[in-house]
Amino acid sequence: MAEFFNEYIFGNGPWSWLGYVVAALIACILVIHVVAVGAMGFIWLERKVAGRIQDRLGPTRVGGKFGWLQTLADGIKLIAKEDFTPDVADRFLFKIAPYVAFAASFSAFIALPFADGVVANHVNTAVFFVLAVLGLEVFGVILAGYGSGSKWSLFGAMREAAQVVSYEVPLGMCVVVPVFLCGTMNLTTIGNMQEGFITNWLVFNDPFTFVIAMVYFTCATASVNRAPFDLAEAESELVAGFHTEYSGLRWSLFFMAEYGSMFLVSGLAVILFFGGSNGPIPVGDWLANLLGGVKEGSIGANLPSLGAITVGVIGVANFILKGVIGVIVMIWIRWTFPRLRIDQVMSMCLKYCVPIAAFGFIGAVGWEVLDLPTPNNLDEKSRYEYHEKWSHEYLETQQQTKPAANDRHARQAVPTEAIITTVAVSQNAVEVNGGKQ
Amino acid sequence: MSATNIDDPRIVEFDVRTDEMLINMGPQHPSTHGVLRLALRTDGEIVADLEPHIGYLHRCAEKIGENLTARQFVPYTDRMDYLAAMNMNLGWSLTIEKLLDHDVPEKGRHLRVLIGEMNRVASHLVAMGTYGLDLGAFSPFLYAFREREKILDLFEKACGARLTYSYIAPGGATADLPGGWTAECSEFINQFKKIIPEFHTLLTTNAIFIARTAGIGVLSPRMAIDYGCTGPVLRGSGVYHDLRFHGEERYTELYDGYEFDVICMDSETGKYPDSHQGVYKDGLSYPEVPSDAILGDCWHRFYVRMLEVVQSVRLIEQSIAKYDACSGSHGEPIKLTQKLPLGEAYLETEAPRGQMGFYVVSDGQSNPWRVRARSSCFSNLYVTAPLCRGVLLADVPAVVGSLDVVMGEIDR
Amino acid sequence: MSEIALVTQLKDKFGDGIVTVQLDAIDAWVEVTAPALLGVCEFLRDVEDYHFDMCNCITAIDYLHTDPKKAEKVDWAPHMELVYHLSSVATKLTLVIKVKIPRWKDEATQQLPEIPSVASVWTTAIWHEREVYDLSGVNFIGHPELKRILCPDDWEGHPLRKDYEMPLEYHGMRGR
Amino acid sequence: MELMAVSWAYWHQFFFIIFAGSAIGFGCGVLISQNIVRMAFYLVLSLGSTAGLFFLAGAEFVGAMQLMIYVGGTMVLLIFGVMLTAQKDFVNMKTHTHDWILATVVGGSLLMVLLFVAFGSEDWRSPQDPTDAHIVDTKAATPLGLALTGVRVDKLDDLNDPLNQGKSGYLMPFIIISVHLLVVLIGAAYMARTKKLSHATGLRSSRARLSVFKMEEEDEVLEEETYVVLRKDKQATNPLDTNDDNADNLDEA
Repeated sequence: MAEFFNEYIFGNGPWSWLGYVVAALIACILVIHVVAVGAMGFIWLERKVAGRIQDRLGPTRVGGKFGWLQTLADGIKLIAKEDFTPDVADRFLFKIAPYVAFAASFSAFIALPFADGVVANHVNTAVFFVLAVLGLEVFGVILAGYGSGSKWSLFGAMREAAQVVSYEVPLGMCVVVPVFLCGTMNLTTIGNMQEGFITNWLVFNDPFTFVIAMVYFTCATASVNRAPFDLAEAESELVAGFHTEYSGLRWSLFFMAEYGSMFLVSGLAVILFFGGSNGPIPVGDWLANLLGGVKEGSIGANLPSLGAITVGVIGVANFILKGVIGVIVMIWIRWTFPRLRIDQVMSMCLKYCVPIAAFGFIGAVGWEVLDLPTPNNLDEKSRYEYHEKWSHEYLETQQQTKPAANDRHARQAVPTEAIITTVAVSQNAVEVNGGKQ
Repeated sequence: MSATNIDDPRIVEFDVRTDEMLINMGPQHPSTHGVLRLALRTDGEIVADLEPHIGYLHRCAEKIGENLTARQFVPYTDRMDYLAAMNMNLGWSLTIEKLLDHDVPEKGRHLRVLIGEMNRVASHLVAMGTYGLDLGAFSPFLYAFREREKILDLFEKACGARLTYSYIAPGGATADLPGGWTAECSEFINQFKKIIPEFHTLLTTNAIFIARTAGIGVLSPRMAIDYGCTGPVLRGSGVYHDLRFHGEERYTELYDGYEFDVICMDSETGKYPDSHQGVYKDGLSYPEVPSDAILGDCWHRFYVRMLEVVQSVRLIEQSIAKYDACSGSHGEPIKLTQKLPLGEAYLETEAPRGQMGFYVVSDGQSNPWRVRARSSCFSNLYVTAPLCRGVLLADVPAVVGSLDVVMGEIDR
Repeated sequence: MSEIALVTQLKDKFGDGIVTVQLDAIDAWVEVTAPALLGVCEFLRDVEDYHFDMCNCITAIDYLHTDPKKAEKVDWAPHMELVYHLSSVATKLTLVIKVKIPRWKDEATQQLPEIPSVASVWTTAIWHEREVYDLSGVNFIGHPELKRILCPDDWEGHPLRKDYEMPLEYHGMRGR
Repeated sequence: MELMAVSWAYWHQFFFIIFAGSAIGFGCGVLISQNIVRMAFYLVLSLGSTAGLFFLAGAEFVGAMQLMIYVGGTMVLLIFGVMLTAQKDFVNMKTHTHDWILATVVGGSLLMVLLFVAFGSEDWRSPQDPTDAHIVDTKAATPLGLALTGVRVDKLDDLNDPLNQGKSGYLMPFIIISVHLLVVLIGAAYMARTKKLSHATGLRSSRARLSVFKMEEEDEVLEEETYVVLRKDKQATNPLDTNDDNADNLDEA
């Protein structure tokens, strides 16, 4: 995209860096929009589903019969609302808190692959990166709680901090199972390895992973502060928890961050357990080859072929479909269950989630080591074949560029082939069975 | 802190110095029912001490009562417990009739039972809905209010008002029920019977609801009586006391010929009376008491109210049959400026929230010399102080919600 | 009538503490002198076959006619009457205790009349007595925390007294 | 679809300056700022930008590790502690002049040693031609995993080296450290348990007398005791009165 700008607008002269800046801006706007519009959609979805659960219609007046413009109307109202800062508040922290929460919740989308090649930036350790960034969202809430200066928001912030930090432990343990099943932390690879028939999904790999998927979903609901675990903004006790003093745009940022991370967490669940982009609409190699395979890269050197594009579009549709189902389950839980007390949330985490996650983890490992039968064909798949199969970048990795001769740093960097071969060689030395890395 | 002196040896090792926080929950707080302020002294999340402050809704109805005649005071009784206004009118009318020694015809008696019990069902539905809200469950509130709307529509047909009716006046009722009203009412009751099990699945047997209410705010029978708690709060602690059975002769004769049960768990068998006779789904028994619920905790108080709704439904069915059977006047209300005889009268009735007492002292004029309203929630509220000591902050709304207090009645 | 038995028990236990007994009124009541009140209440709560363990309501009635014409027609002198409605959960009985006290301890310095508090007998009496103190102006000796409960803490005067006038203004709000 | 081409020569340089600048800038911010909570927030930002530096250097795993452990874990607890204590008079910490002098002397000397070593070592010098400094997309996590389980990544070629027989992994020290950490955590938790129950009976907070654990098995006897406590309280003046002078006679309650 940057070359495009340089060729036609800025020319390759001194101004060429401007092309890259514009390309970078477009990329950021795209990511934010994909997620912001998604969050707005989910707010509307929540009000409609909540309405259905409570035997009423939900918004119907704004924008047509189904009221789908309701969130836009809310947004405009929130922007128009006065945004004051309480005088007792710590002005700087009060103002920056929503942006920290917003940034943390949205930056995790960089590494989240919507389909095989459709990802903002290939992060090899994507799972770990998403979990790390998810943990940052608690800062926004803590600073908001402390910044607003009122005792109620301080209570909310402390509860939130205690809850999210303690729920990261079982969350981490649940995420490790799909990672070791597929042998890699690269989300795209994990998604691609579950291609084929529905039984290839990791959730059906063995009973322990099934339990782990359920525990993951519970801990995910807790770590994004939803439903029975929404202690931080418990209306009936803490007035409105940490965002009591916020109003207008700042409050809507918190709202957006919550819905953004809700979709993020259910998206992660979809990729890790429910087959990423190989969902209900069938997609796979045969479709890509049918429409002109990716091997010879027919149209333009670096533009993916028609096959790759259709596979990408269907993959994104599958992913979003399953993500939305995950979000609907969260909404459904929220509108049926009362709220848990803070010590019950803590004991639930330490007495139930962590032991079950540990038990499931040991079970899943045992299942792998003993090589018990699994419905999916994960065994014959080597993870290296499933790196970014359909993306332009896949072509690049095929011819791994040799490091420049004079690059001293590259000397330690071992070329990829060396790793594959040595791993195979060292396997028999270390007797890692099954030959599956 | 001026209270500590440094040379005291015990204080020296004391290093973890946590300061206590004084927080005001209220007067404008989403979960205090109306304008109630709870001054909480908390140590972290644990409530060290709690003091309820009331009086924000005080309008001195008792002083106004001294300048109005008996019938003119009826609208003021509506606004005491505005969620059960019919029962308030009933209490005031019975007290005045006791003073005048005036009897109401048979049809008026059955009309009063019918309307009183309908209002009890509506009031308990509000209690159930808002208690769900206090604990964070939003949906039960809407289901409860959907049923309550139907009852309010029926009341609107009877007396024109939806909340403060002034319908039952000393001497009888301001107007008789319109034609076809009882048919509509029995049709509502039939479809309501099928919905009661729904409320139980929504809240009573919900695992998180039980975790939040069982074993919280345990009120022992001795303490309940000593604090003057009455109604579902008293029966929730296992005290077998219901004014419709054990009240004054003039009040219990209202319920002559009706059979229903006092909802109270007899401590031996640990079971509630489940004489549902087809009110509950065919043959299905009530959800039984969960294992970790202690007699006298929030769960029991909530459960007592839910079972009282079933008993009220039985009462309504019987009163419809009896009301249709008898004819004649429904009891014309007394003259507007009726002179009250010298003397005084005190009578307590079983309102949905507890025993609501009215005390009238008259010196022969039409305006009473002194009017006193004994509010049930007034004493029930004072129990929150000992119950909430040592409890977590999130349980305070659970305890206050289970006592089901209405500020209009407390502040008068 | 069981009440007669109770009254005879009371009479021989407290002697002149019991002033008059009115059993045929709509609600039977027993008048007691102020000093004997606490003893009578504790006795009534602890006696087995009556066991009045619930104090339903405490009321203060102000007997005073402001305009002189009516004052002569009436036989009683201005005084204050405290009425205790008791009931028993165990034996389902009810009883009314009355106490007559002067309207002021001494008129000049507007000192409130005093009566021993029954808070130590029934805990619910704490709030009932606070309300009587707040609205009718009766000082209860031995009450743990005698403060106003319904009116604001800095309110002057006691509304339920017959000779009470609404203050002209309160915190800048016009009273009359 | 590769959204952002990374082939512009100076891109790497551009981001490096941003991250390094913010790391150092917020580090100094921590020194200069008076308000404790602001200090903590600046520390978070500075650690966050070092994570950015790791990502720049292609070490995604270590970058995510830094984000999760330092910023997501330690800093949350630090801010937790700061928030709890930064009430009333503990919020602003004035550093006096003699502290500054002492700090600059000690800090400065350490900094000098660090800089000397940093510029001295030959491998750390930045590449001559800035254009070929680009993110090497190595599979960063795999070598780490192999090293952990005993495959010496740097000596892969000579197979018969005893270290390569799978006995040289870092697994054993890793486990020892984690057990050690567990013991330390349990010790800390035990030491910080609520001391006010044991002996500080005189103070107001002790009248709560109910910690969260004890509340779980609340039984009938306890309820009686609260009832008795209430009766005894009636003599003491109302504990909720805000003026402090009556706090003294609370001691006998």
